[in-house]
Amino acid sequence: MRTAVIVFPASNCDRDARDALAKVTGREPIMVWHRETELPDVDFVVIPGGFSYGDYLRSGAIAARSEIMADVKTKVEKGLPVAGFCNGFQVLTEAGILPGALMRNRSLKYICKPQPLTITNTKTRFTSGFNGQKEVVFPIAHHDGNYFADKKTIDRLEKNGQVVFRYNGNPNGSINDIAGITNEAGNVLGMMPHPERAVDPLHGGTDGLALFKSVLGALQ
Amino acid sequence: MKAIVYVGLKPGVLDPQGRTIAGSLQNLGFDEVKSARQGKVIELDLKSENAEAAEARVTEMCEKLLANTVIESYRIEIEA
Amino acid sequence: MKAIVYVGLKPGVLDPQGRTIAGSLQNLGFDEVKSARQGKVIELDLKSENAEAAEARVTEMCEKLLANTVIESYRIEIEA
Amino acid sequence: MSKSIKITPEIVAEHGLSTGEYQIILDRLGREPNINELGIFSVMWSEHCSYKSSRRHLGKFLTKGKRVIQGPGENAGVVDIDDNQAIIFKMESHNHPSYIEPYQGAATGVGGIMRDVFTMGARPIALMNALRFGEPDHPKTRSLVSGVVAGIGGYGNCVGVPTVGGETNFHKGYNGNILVNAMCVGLADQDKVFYSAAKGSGNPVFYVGSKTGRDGIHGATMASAEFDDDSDEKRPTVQVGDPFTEKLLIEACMELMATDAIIAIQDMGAAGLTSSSVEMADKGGVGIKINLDNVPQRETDMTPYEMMLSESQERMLMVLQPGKEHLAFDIFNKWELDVAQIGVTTDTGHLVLTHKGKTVCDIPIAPLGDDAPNLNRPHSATPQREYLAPGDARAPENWNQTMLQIMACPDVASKRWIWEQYDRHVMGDTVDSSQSGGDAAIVRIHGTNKAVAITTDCTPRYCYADPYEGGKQAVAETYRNLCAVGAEPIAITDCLNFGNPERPEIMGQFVGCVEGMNEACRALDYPVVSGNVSLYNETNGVAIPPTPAIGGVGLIDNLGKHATLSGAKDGDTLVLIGKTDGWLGCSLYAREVLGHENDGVEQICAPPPVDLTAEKAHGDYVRRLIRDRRVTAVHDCSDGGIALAAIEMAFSSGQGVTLKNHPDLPLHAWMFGEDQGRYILAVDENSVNPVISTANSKGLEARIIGKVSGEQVQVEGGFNISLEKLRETYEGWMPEFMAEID
Ligand SMILES: Nc1ncnc2c1ncn2[C@@H]1O[C@H](COP(=O)(O)OP(=O)(O)O)[C@@H](O)[C@H]1O
Ligand SMILES: [Mg+2]
Repeated sequence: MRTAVIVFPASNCDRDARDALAKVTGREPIMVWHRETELPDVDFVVIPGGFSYGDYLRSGAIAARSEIMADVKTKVEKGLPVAGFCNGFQVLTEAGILPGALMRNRSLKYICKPQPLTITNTKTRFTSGFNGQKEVVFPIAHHDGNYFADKKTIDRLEKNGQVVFRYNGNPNGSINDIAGITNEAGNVLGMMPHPERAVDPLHGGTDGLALFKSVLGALQ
Repeated sequence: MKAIVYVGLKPGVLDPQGRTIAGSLQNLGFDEVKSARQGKVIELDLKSENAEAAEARVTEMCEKLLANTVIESYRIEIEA
Repeated sequence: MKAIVYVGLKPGVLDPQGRTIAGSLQNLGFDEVKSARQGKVIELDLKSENAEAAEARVTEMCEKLLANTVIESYRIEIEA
Repeated sequence: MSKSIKITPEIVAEHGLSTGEYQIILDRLGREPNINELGIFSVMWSEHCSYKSSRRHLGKFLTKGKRVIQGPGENAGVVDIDDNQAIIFKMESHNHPSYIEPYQGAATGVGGIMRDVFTMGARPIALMNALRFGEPDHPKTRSLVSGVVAGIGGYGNCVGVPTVGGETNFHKGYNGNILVNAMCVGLADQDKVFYSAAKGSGNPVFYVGSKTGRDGIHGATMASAEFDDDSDEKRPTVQVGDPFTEKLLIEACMELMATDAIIAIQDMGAAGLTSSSVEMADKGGVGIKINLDNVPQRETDMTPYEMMLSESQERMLMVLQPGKEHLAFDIFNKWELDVAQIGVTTDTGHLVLTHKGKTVCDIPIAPLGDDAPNLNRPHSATPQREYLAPGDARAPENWNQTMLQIMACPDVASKRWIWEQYDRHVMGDTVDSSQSGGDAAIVRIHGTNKAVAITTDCTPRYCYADPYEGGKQAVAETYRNLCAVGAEPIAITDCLNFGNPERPEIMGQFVGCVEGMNEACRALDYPVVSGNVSLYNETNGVAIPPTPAIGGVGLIDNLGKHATLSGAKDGDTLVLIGKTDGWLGCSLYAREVLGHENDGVEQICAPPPVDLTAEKAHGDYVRRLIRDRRVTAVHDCSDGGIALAAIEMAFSSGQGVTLKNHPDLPLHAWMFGEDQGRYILAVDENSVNPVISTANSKGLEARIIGKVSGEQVQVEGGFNISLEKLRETYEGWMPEFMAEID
């Protein structure tokens, strides 16, 4: 599987994403600078976590308007699998690729901790490799993870099975405990928790590996 | 020319910051506070000469970047 | 009664957000943007009846909580 | 401020210069300085830059060792961790700014210490913070805690460097002067370490990073001035941090450092452009000429004085190889940072500044460093405290209640509320952090099986009671914390926080602590490689407790062979290494339960002495046991003695513990005594005999003190509390305390 990681100014989980992808695919991903106008020919793109543009104005807002995101949008429509973790999720909602918005955590505080999650849809291309495992622990580390969308959107997400991850013990105020969603076509995943920080026993857990393996499996 | 853009959460969108501010004010003894909402003001210094044209451009800036219209609404003031 | 509080960085204080916003607008082709500053608006819904008394109280709220007077200044508007 | 300002005695005094110091300036220049020159002398000779009260004492430190590549004197210390890799680290205070504006003060403290590290070519890989706040009931404490923690997180999280540990104390002695000490650890290749000596004349001087504004003008002198009730008026000097720019600056500097363009580089810290240019030129033995018109400016009409003294953040000064200028322009433009050639190195030995076509400063550089005051301030030793015999200390009336009281005391209670606001995992190499409550944080060296262990420690109440023993203890505790995870202790950095050095008793505390620290460094072969001094931490004549915060760094050469406090298994035996006399003087028990610090009846006793020979032997032995995989968990015994150490191990492993009592000691002295140099080991049944007999054969004391089992933590004739209740108490205090502003 050929993969790419998009790098914005002050993306800071780009290396974590690169290492996770390299570990699962056996190939170094291509690091794509935000000024590029076209994605390389890859099978899977990760928009990493971090503080693109310092989270200034709104988290993910400025990165979402970058040159490269225009091409991401085009390729997403053609079915390219894309996942955004943490700031990557914020970028995807700001770019209008995923519905809703990520607002300030209910506590108004940044929160970093291992977070238990329930996989609420195991049939997506991002979760099919969990082999029936329903509960996972991924670290969370964010200030703006409070998922919001209007009622109609939420109902639609729920009905379509687009809610893929839910928090066990809501850390940030997200509606319906939503931690991660896909787009309607199912090729784009956005989630606040960090699966790429759970791929090495030294991270305290390796639940994240199955997510990347799912994508790999879905492609084969 | 100056433009002032006010960006606030749409009605119906829960505002954690506003809620906390109201709570803290009440805690400090400001019992008269019923509720609070927090928004942003962005002041732009523009090279433009024409107020009307400027307003159209700033509207475009809001739609493209300054406001997230999923959750926010905005209002523009142009100062000569 | 409503009070609107505008909180902004004092002149001369670095405003990294404003600077980044200006840069981003320019990148998006809004070349007329010379600079931007970002501030906050806090809208308070108050039980108060008397505008003058309310203003005094809101000033106190600003000093105690709403503004960080080390780096920020504020302005209050009372709406009946 | 115009150049024609007349230099009056008042202006000289406002610049913090004594008449004697001013006379030296007159002698060296052979004329009156202008205002720019006066400002430059003033900041260079301030306490902050010149270390005038502390310099002669710091000179005594052990600064060399087998792994030391660069000791004090550069932006940060550099140590060898094999394989051509180096660890570069330093700790620094941002106390006064954090008291005035907690969020920005703490944030810019973190930014500043990171720049000290990456300016030497190291990518920052870990941050730590040592915090001291006033008593919880003080009206300012909550908002200071909230602001400082948010500021540290806000900066470090954004830059993407994990904040992996720290320490937090609350004490009335810090009511008017909190301490915010930040430490940064970075990783470099040994052949890619950068220094600040601007060798060679005719080389271009480059400015990169953010533009210069009027931030923090006089910050350096402010940081050296005692607070009084008018401090509010000094407020506009606070700087605002921009972590986004810092992150770009790191990436851009790393990119340029990968080329061969840089001759010397230095961050602009306190006293900004002045200290960076003067220090670089001084070390390189050259002069420097700067055209201030080329300095990127954020404000209009900035004067030379303002530009030279501004403390705007996120800026660096570099001297480049002639002909390589384009590399700097390309890279910094790519990262959308300011970059400008502002000057050139010269062979005149002078600092020459021009502005709008005029020379606005022309002074020899050497006197700025060489003639900086080096005071021998009078110091009087702290009187010895009385020894408290174990039998003379009251036993608890209600053991369970006493134990819970200790668990909930602010210095002991969990700091989860703090460290959950820090990204502890970014960069993917955090092996152990605050999350486990462990002794030292462990951060893997990326792509290897090695790791660095990092800890910060200081017990100010010991330093207050006996500066010498307290200084020794602070160093020894970091050593112990590193050994407890199986790391070879390499070196320390320090942040020496004290009151007003013009008072002999405060200076006595300083000298006592430094001598104690040095004694420990020498005995443990554990040198000082960097550090920082923060004086005048006092308000209205009341000084903080002497607080020499120590940051220790060690190397774990094989991550398969390290330990934490979490691994204890049901059925493991607890073995105590080290001798226990039941030393309760100056203990947490004495303060919290016996009330030895209560106003009006203060009866603080002598703190536990540190036997440095035993310290070293115990450390060596524990490390060997870890390497030989003889232990499942290790924890050092510090505040709160055996009782607290055992409970912390129980929390971390999720297993209860049953402790034995001691045949010869009163139970409370056994449980709460703070005798030094001790470790508790959790040992698998089969290893107990070899662990004890080998210790005995080395002449070390090792004794079985209990067993890992059940859901309770208990000691016969003492407390018996469920792990759950203990945890609830331990976790409960801080969230409840902070709830009022949450
Ligand atoms: N300000 C802080 N920032 C990060 N971690 C902290 C802070 N204060 C305390 N901690 C963490 O809480 C745990 C307990 O601290 P402490 O009691 O000082 O440990 P010890 O006495 O074992 O050195 C440690 O893991 C420490 O890293
Ligand atoms: Mg400690």
